[in-house]
Amino acid sequence: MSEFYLVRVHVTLKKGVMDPQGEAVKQGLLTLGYQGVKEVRVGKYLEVALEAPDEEEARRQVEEMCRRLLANPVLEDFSVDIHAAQRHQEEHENTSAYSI
Amino acid sequence: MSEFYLVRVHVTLKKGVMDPQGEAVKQGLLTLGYQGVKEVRVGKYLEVALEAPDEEEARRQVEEMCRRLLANPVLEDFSVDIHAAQRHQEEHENTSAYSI
Amino acid sequence: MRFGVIVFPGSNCDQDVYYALKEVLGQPVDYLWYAETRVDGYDCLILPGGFSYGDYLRPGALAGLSPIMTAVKEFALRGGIVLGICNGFQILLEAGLLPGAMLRNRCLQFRCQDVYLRVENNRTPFTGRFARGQVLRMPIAHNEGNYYVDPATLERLKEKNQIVFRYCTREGKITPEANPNGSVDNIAGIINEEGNILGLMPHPERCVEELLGGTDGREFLASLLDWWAVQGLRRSSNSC
Amino acid sequence: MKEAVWRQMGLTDEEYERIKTLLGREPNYVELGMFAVMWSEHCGYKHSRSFLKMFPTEAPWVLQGPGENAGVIDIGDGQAVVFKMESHNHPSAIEPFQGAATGVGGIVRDIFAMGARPIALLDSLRFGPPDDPRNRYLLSGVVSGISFYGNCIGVPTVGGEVAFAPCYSGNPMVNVMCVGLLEHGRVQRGRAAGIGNAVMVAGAPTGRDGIHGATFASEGLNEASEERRPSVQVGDPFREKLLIEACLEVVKEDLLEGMQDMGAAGLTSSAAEMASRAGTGMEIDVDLVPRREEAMTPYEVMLSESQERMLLVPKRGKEERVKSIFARWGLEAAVIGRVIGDGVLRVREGDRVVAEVPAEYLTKECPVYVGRRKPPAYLAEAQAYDCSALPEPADAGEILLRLLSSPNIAAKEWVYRQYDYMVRTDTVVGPGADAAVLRIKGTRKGLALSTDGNSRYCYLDPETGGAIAVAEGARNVSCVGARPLGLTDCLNFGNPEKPEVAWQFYHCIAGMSRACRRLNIPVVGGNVSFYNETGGKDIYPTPVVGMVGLLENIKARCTPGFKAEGHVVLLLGETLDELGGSEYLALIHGVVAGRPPRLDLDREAAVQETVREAIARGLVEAAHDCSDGGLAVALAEMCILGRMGARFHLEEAGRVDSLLFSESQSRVIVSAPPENLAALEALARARQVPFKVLGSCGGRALEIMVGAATVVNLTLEEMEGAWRGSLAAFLEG
Ligand SMILES: Nc1ncnc2c1ncn2[C@@H]1O[C@H](COP(=O)(O)OP(=O)(O)O)[C@@H](O)[C@H]1O
Ligand SMILES: [Mg+2]
Repeated sequence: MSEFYLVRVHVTLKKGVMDPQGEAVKQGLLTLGYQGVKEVRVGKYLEVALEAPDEEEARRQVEEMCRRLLANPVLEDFSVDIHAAQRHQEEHENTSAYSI
Repeated sequence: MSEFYLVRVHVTLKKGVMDPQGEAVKQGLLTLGYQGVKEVRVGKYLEVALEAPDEEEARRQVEEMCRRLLANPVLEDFSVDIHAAQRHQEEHENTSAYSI
Repeated sequence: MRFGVIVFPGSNCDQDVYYALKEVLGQPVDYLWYAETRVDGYDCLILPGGFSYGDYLRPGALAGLSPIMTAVKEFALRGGIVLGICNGFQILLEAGLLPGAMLRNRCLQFRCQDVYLRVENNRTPFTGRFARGQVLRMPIAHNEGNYYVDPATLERLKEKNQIVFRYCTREGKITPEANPNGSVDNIAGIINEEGNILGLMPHPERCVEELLGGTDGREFLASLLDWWAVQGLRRSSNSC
Repeated sequence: MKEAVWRQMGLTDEEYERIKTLLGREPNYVELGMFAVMWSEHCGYKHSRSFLKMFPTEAPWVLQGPGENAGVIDIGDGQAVVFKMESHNHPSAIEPFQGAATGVGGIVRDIFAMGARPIALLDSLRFGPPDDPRNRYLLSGVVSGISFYGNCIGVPTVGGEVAFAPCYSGNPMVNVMCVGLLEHGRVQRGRAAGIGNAVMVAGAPTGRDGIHGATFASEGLNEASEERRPSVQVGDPFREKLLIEACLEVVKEDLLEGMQDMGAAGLTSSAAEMASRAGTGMEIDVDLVPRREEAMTPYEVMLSESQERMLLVPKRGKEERVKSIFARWGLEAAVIGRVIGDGVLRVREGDRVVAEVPAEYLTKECPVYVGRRKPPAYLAEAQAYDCSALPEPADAGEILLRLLSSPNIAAKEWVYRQYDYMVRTDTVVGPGADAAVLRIKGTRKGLALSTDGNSRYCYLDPETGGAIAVAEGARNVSCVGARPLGLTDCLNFGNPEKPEVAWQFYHCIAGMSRACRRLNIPVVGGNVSFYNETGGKDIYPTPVVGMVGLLENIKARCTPGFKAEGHVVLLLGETLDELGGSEYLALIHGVVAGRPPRLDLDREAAVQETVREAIARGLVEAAHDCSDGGLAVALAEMCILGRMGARFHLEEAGRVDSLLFSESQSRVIVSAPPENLAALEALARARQVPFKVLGSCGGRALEIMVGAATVVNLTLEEMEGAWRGSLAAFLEG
């Protein structure tokens, strides 16, 4: 029997790695008048809907995915949150949705 | 007196908006053999270090930033988490670091 | 007709548009710096292609907040002609001057190539020299030209005849294969309801001379001059 | 000094002794770090300097040869072209996207450091075979990195090359060439002139990026390389675009004494080089250098390889004007020190002097090594290989299709459609022809640009291979109608401490130099990349040539596609029985052996002159050289590019495969209206260039008869399918 999980993955730049995007966003926010903004870092956020036998296995798989594909170990760190999810079969055959 | 906050912003594509990147990541994961992957959505994750008088004001500001810049309302939804943060003043004047 | 080409940090087709207008079409043209707050004295404002703010965050997002955009909005509101090319189109979308938004190309790669375009609406100031259904050839060069708009707005665009260019085959057929980026309904360019703000992903300024392999872009820009001349006649006959 | 510190930094014991002798004392830690980067192979050219002297570097039209940030040649009308090529092999092996992106950024800075507007980029790429997913990952990462950076800064990538061979698995080759345009009076030099003048750093703030990148590029790749990953830098093309505009504005206002980009070895190298070129010294306070990270040590500031930075020496009293121009472009420019007179590079942290070294010790006292040279063991046997024992193919048409779909020969559209090759609206002939052609606005002139190399030839015979690289580059430029005026090179080799690699290096340069002299093409700049090895195995010797040619009249230019039915097709030059080192031999027979084709430089010069004159006089409508895959591949490409078939009749002469696929040099195919035949023949005869009518254009198929037998009969669709779709099929599955 397998379960559904909704996995939330955060991929962020390693400390010390320059973040031109974050810098540009910060400048944009300052221009808009948000003088309180001290720093902005931009990362990626992925939601992965996963079928796996159990939570432990789901975590093992996703962490491996991160190392192999989702994050670039040279420049990025990642973190993984796992939530048991429900699968909603929708009216159309091939579409489904997952929610925590 | 003002406080420091570390604000975590998630920007995700609206339901129904096609996500070519998520689709490509899903295909990549399937190719690597992760057959349990049912869906992948790719979004953005921003960390904003913010100085504001209080948490309420920090939230108000960041939600406004999201509406004005960080998310595109045609395509994207956003969510905001706020954490009180500590500022580490370092020896050099202009640089500082934040942590929750 | 006096043109203003807006220079945002990271614009890189500003000089190309300037050259096309000045050297090829012989029109008066100036650069306008993004930090300006006034755009008086111009008949047409052009937002050129490039990577304003590096396309960081989202293409056009940061440029959409530039000081000059307030003036551009007022200018457009008074009926001034505004043209956004490629990144300029993206800026117009982000600034809310045109409906919709851009996603990454379906292929997730930058695409630089010639495409065919079908003229869907020739009753705009920009397309008077073309016949409806005419097929043009123009270059594209972008990473995020996958136009998205919600179904209701798309219906309205169609109803109001706001879709000006669609990607097509050499023969003028609208097919998925002719669509270089996954754009909804093969849309390559749209105009606002009032008919004075146009945005398109292809680069007319890159095909204004035989030497560069095509002149459809020159006809596109020359349509504006024709239109302006007619407006001038109207203006003077009205004033009599 | 604690034992082995210098060894960790990549210096030998002898080098450390030399430093002590020069200084008359022990260096401190900061000084040692500065020596280590400046005396690294990458910055110091320890193993190459003595050989590079073989290159001819002068010609009446050379305004600046090697020694500055880039070479400069005169193209008349008070205009000059600036160009240089550089490698980013090691960073790209570790992080292909950022490695390639920052490679583009670096070479572009070399060009605008000279005061020139960058107008074109070209690349030269080598990977392991694309059936290995790791190689595909590297290729797509490198291409998207170049696309990301080059497109954003608005410099078109107008040409290049991509090749595959097993030796590049694990050590891909990423060379990028940048070309710029300037007016004579505006040439800037990397000189810290004028004692008392300010020294400014402009552009990005300094972080801990890529510390010891130069030393990293000076050692082989191994398991431990993965550990050194933090030295990979992140590129910010947006900032580079602003930097280009700001620097050119500063040049236009004539505010500078000197300017230099900060590349490998960062502030240390730009400061030392600027001072040493001008015979001055420099005093720098690291506290004044704008930072991106907290608590950086003087050592880190001096060695950081943060991207998108420039070092400027403004004219006296112009500091504020310089600052305000940079500020308008949203960039910081800060005074960090002064030019001083005693030839010393003095580094302070506030009041404290943390390093004090004569600048020339860093730049000129670097040891030069001329090691033992000996031919590699594989060579004699490989060269002795006898091609005449090969079975002749039963179906030459099928072989031709396989060659057309070989990743080395197939269309490179999958690569270049990711590059904006049209921005700046000067690209008259883009990627896909023998050379790219750019018009120069406001004149009738055009520039022709190409990058070329054939490492298989160099592996089998470095001297001939090196000469062919130059000849082929010149030939490609001649095939569009331009006269080659100068070249830049990138010499990618294995570990130079090995006598075999030193031997290959020496002979490649000897061959290149010979070809340059005969064809009258000066070398005005270049770059050396050594230690291209993985697990002790070296890459093929891979010299790459970036050629620049001038078209006096851009209207008289030529492209390779056939133009009209009924045009006759002629071969200038001669096909010999030369299958050694060919793509045919490697792909179809799995053999990398034999001797590469001979190169007769007098013949080469004569063929190129003939082609150029024929194009200038408007006698030919298409021209294409025979390179990888030989005559049959060249003819097929001309059909595909012209969307037109052709029929050929070749005289029987020996082996059919040799006739079709031999890679004999100095051959160009041209097509022309029949009425021009006599004039063409006269041109060829006047230079003793062999001349043969092969057939004529027309129809929807390529048909080749040898004697009475039809050996190839392929439709345009068949050929195009094999050639155009192949790379995408490899890369996208
Ligand atoms: N990496 C690349 N980037 C841009 N253009 C490329 C690249 N590789 C090949 N091309 C283009 O494809 C065409 C064919 O390349 P190639 O087979 O190396 O030509 P040639 O044999 O004439 O030197 C050239 O016009 C070249 O500019
Ligand atoms: Mg060629």
